[in-house]
Amino acid sequence: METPCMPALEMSPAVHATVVSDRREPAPGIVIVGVRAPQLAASIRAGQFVMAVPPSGERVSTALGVYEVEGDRVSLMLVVVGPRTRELALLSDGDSLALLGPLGNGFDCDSLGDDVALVAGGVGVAPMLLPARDLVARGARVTLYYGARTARALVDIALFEAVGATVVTATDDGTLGHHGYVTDVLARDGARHSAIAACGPSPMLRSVARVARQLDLRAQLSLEETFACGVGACWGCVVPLDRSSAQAPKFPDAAAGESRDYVHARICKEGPVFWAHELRW
Amino acid sequence: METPCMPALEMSPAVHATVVSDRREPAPGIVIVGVRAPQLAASIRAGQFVMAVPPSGERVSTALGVYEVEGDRVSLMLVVVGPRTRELALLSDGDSLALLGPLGNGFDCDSLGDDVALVAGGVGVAPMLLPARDLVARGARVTLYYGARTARALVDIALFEAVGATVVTATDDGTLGHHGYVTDVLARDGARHSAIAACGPSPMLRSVARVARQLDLRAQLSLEETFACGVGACWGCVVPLDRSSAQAPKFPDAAAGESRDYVHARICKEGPVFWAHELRW
Amino acid sequence: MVDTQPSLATNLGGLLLSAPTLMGSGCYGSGEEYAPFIDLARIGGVVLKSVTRLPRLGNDAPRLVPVASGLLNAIGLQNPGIDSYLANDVAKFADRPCAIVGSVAGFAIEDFGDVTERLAARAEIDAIEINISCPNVAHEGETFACDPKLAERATQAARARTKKPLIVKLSPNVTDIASIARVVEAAGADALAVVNTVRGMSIDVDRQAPKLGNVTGGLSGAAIRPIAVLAVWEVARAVRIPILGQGGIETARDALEFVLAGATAISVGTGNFTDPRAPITIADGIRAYLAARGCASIEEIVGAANPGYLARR
Amino acid sequence: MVDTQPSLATNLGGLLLSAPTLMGSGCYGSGEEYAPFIDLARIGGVVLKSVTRLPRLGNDAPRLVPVASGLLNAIGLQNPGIDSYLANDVAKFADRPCAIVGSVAGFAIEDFGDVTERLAARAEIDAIEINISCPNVAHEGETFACDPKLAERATQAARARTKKPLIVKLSPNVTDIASIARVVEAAGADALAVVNTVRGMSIDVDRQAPKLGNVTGGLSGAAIRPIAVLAVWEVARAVRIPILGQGGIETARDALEFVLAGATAISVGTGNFTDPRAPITIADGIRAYLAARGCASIEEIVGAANPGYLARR
Ligand SMILES: Cc1cc2nc3c(=O)[nH]c(=O)nc-3n(C[C@H](O)[C@H](O)[C@H](O)COP(=O)(O)OP(=O)(O)OC[C@H]3O[C@@H](n4cnc5c(N)ncnc54)[C@H](O)[C@@H]3O)c2cc1C
Ligand SMILES: Cc1cc2nc3c(=O)[nH]c(=O)nc-3n(C[C@H](O)[C@H](O)[C@H](O)COP(=O)(O)OP(=O)(O)OC[C@H]3O[C@@H](n4cnc5c(N)ncnc54)[C@H](O)[C@@H]3O)c2cc1C
Ligand SMILES: Cc1cc2nc3c(=O)[nH]c(=O)nc-3n(C[C@H](O)[C@H](O)[C@H](O)COP(=O)(O)O)c2cc1C
Ligand SMILES: Cc1cc2nc3c(=O)[nH]c(=O)nc-3n(C[C@H](O)[C@H](O)[C@H](O)COP(=O)(O)O)c2cc1C
Ligand code: FES
Ligand code: FES
Repeated sequence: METPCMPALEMSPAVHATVVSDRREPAPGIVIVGVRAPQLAASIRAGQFVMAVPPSGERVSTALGVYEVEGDRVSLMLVVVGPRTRELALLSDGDSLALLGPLGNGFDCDSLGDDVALVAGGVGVAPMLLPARDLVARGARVTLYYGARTARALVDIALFEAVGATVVTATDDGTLGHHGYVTDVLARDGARHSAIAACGPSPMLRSVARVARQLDLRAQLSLEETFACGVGACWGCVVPLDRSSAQAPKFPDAAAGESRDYVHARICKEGPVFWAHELRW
Repeated sequence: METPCMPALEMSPAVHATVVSDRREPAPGIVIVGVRAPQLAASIRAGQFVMAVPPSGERVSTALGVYEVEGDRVSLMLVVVGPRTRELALLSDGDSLALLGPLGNGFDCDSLGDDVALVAGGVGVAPMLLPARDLVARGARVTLYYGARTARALVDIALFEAVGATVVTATDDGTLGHHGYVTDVLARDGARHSAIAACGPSPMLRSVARVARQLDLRAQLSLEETFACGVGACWGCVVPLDRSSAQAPKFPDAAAGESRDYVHARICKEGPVFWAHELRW
Repeated sequence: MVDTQPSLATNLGGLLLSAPTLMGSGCYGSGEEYAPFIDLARIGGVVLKSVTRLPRLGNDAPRLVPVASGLLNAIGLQNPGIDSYLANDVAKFADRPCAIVGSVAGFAIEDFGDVTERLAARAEIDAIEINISCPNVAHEGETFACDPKLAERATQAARARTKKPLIVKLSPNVTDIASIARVVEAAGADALAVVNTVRGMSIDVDRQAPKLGNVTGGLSGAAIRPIAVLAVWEVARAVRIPILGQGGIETARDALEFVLAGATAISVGTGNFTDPRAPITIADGIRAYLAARGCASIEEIVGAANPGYLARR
Repeated sequence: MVDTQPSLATNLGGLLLSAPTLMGSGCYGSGEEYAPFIDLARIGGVVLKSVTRLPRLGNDAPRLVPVASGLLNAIGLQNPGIDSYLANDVAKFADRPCAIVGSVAGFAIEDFGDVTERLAARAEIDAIEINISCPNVAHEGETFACDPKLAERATQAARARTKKPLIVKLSPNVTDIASIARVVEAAGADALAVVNTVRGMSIDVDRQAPKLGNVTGGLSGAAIRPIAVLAVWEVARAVRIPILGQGGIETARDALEFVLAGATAISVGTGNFTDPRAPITIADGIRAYLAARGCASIEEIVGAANPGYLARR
């Protein structure tokens, strides 16, 4: 994952003391929080993430993708699932919020070809706006396959259309688009694509990997896992990865003669984006 | 503590599902939250308290005095000192909040005579508005001795004046009223009073008790202590009390022949208001 | 999906419960204190506050310290002693529309026998729980629950004096709780309560002194939940008698962790201080969970996440 | 008030620290991962991730579960093994502008001796901490830290092979931590790290299975703070060597609880995951606390709330 879509200002990660500038709730339980974060906005690349420091302490930080980037402002999309996302969703204008970032290696947009399928499940849509924008900007055709439980949870479709992506939807309950999984639509219509980039819950990503194999396409998957440090220090967020992957950390065999063909890679450090065919799930 | 100032609708305590109707912040770190709670408003008596259920769970409930009561509305005054008061202070209009109450035995206003000194330190002013109003209503002269760290923390003086109380202030830093402790003023000027009722941090209440002894006045003290249940179930909030007090719970001697002249009374159940001369601090 | 409501009834070592939700000893008084807030007929039962041979004034204040996701307490077993308790308190428990479990604490082996016998003799009492997390005054102050021999003898002493269901409450403050559980089972317990509070303390940095009057106390609440779930998991693999799970239960999902680990019933302590409606929302939540999975009874899921438990039944 | 800034410098069993704030093993990598976020010159030191004789792939995912006010982890000591570590990693630690403590874990007594010797021989390493919270494969899997004899032998094995300061890290999962501490002191430890994680588990009620790949894990974070403060308090009364306090420290006031209980220095683990600036705000807060009380050095307040500690020094 060497070349990002749009070469951003190369800057090492830092703690950014940001201030909330705006907040909207496009659907119940989904909150988009905008913050002023000039350095972060200047340096973040598609698919990288930040760690949000909990305003009250007492909990570990939360990994969040970066949704929009415009000028000095970046926004975060929160789906409230537990105490940390609940607390962050309560932030309002003027509140301060510390963010660590940019972290991890994002999507390698240059390797995705000219007709890219972006696949997003639920909050997995958050890190998809930046690659959609960047891919369109370099002339690629972009289709966003976007699935959620129900129509209301499919947020901001117009925003993706505005950056030039075609949006194909699916809902578990059939209230919008295909009635069923978005990966079914991908399997049916996806053969024409040059490559896939996906983000969403693990079961969806496994299904994307299967479909990609069937369609003989390469797929970049942004994995979800519970993080503690988010910076590669604790080895809490691993996934088994081909030893031959360019992203694989160097690691000796466990014992002489006992050669394993995979290593544990840190999702926060070597990822969060991996090539589907290199994962040993 | 038999007869309350104004005989309120006798009603057993309950869980009240209330909704926040208003919120103001009279000084930094002090928040007044109004809720719609018709049954509670109809039944609460001066000096009783409620337990506020934490909106997020994971913490024990918080004991709070009831500040204002008007029609269906009661209000709570919060001084943010820790995680529970911080969370409650974040409540905003329309949020729901469960309150248990009314709890405990309040002030016995009828026993306070005709020229009552109310003494409040910091957030100890919260449960003082109801007795001030009730005492004035039954014709007593009421002086509120009100102390805080600094002028800004002396909130709502006008509200106490509006119900007919004279307000005497003191601040630790001398920014308003007497420069020093409010109990110094009481010691100097308090001889004319018929009795004292006080609420505030423990050191202040101990000092009120000393002053009351010097002035030969009876004093009712509303004690502060960490509560867990607030309903008399856990015996976590005790204070040593004269065995002869009318409020003393029945309790046998620890062993034959070993007669103790005090018992542990529950502040939440037998109190929170006790006669100063009956406490065995 | 099943047509009828799943059953929450369960059998805890001979104690029949209409719901698997008991209220923890020391946290619910005698039930009456909470009666204004919830309908006691909808809970499984109340474990009464522990009673001792002699009256105890308890520890000096402060007795409670709120800590992160929990509570430290050092009440010191304040109670009127068994004589006064039998004379003045027990008759009132007859009114409670749920199971009533007497709790017995002691500082000598004989205490467990004597107090258990006198309390269990009363018709108002459906079962006895012995709280063995106290120091043995005759044995260098060693805690009964932390020494296999002492735990065994306390259990035997109580067992010999009642035929009512006998629950023994274990402490998590041990190197190997499963070995203590096995000894207590062999000594005749009908069920095990797992677990009591975890030892802890907190220091007031302004006063440079411990916050609790008693210096040390017991940690309870959500903070200890992972410790308690593991204790249930390990005990469930070691014994065949049923387990009453407890430690930080506030919601139905919390309670289900204990049931899936191998608890037949659960107990809510500190959770009542968070919200007294917890026992009702927990029972309702468990019922909904069972219904969604087509289970007719809670007994179908006891230990379902614990292969070591299932292998032993 | 003192005119000059109070000193935070301290001596942990021969390890000289410019600040009393170390970063806990396994939570701070090698320091380099956090270098973009804070100035490492302002912390006392880093305790490196534990290294073992052979490489270890570690446990299956998931390895982390967030719980109330804390974290459950089961990393399984993933590390490249001492050969690769010496060849590829240790030289990098020379850059770190703070003390570097190597951490050694083992599954056999010999591991502690051999790995300690090889690691301590390197100039980049200022001191060794041994992590004895691992099962002894030759001894029915009993944990070194939970058995006095095993803890003693592991300590002796490491002690015999280095003259650098030796810190032994104790486990809270024991009936009596003070007795283990005494044995380890007698076996030659220069300081004690108190405490490692508390054993716990969490169950996914939807999948009806444990959440951690390894089933059980270690609980850390604010949830265990009262347990850890008590452990420090009890160990401080039992030994004369200094204590490195840890368990749930996030703020200066948290850290001061440990210092007042008897810790000479403290370690921040999970607190870094909450906010990587914690070590700096903690050091600043301690300095302000000392200044407000007119103390010239942190050493003046070590154990100030623990009479039993003060009596032994
Ligand atoms: C690289 C990366 C980027 C991420 N980006 C975002 C983002 O932009 N926005 C965002 O909202 N989240 C994002 N996440 C996920 C987010 O970090 C977690 O959902 C968060 O840690 C939840 O914290 P919590 O305390 O609210 O809930 P937790 O306490 O962690 O979980 C609460 C409960 O919800 C369950 N749960 C957890 N996650 C989910 C889920 N996704 N759906 C349903 N149930 C769940 C858990 O099993 C648990 O029972 C990202 C994660 C990663 C690794
Ligand atoms: C009968 C009764 C009525 C009460 N009425 C009110 C009320 O109307 N409004 C209100 O705000 N509070 C009231 N209190 C006090 C309130 O219940 C406690 O302050 C509350 O429990 C604090 O919870 P917390 O989680 O915010 O802080 P905690 O975690 O309990 O405490 C945080 C820190 O602050 C310290 N601390 C605690 N209380 C104070 C204090 N008063 N001043 C300075 N430091 C403190 C503690 O030592 C601790 O270090 C009342 C208490 C009682 C017993
Ligand atoms: C204030 C308080 C008092 C307690 N008193 C007793 C007691 O008298 N006897 C007993 O066996 N357990 C007692 N306990 C322990 C509880 O019954 C329970 O085992 C423990 O708190 C863990 O559960 P929880 O986290 O749900 O509270 C007490 C706990 C608290 C918090
Ligand atoms: C993710 C993680 C990894 C850890 N790895 C190690 C380790 O390799 N060696 C060790 O001695 N302790 C390890 N620990 C324990 C910590 O160093 C520390 O003792 C414990 O977490 C308690 O402190 P805390 O609450 O500040 O985290 C680890 C803890 C965590 C959370
Ligand atoms: S979360 Fe710590 S290494 Fe990834
Ligand atoms: S707080 Fe439980 S008895 Fe008062």
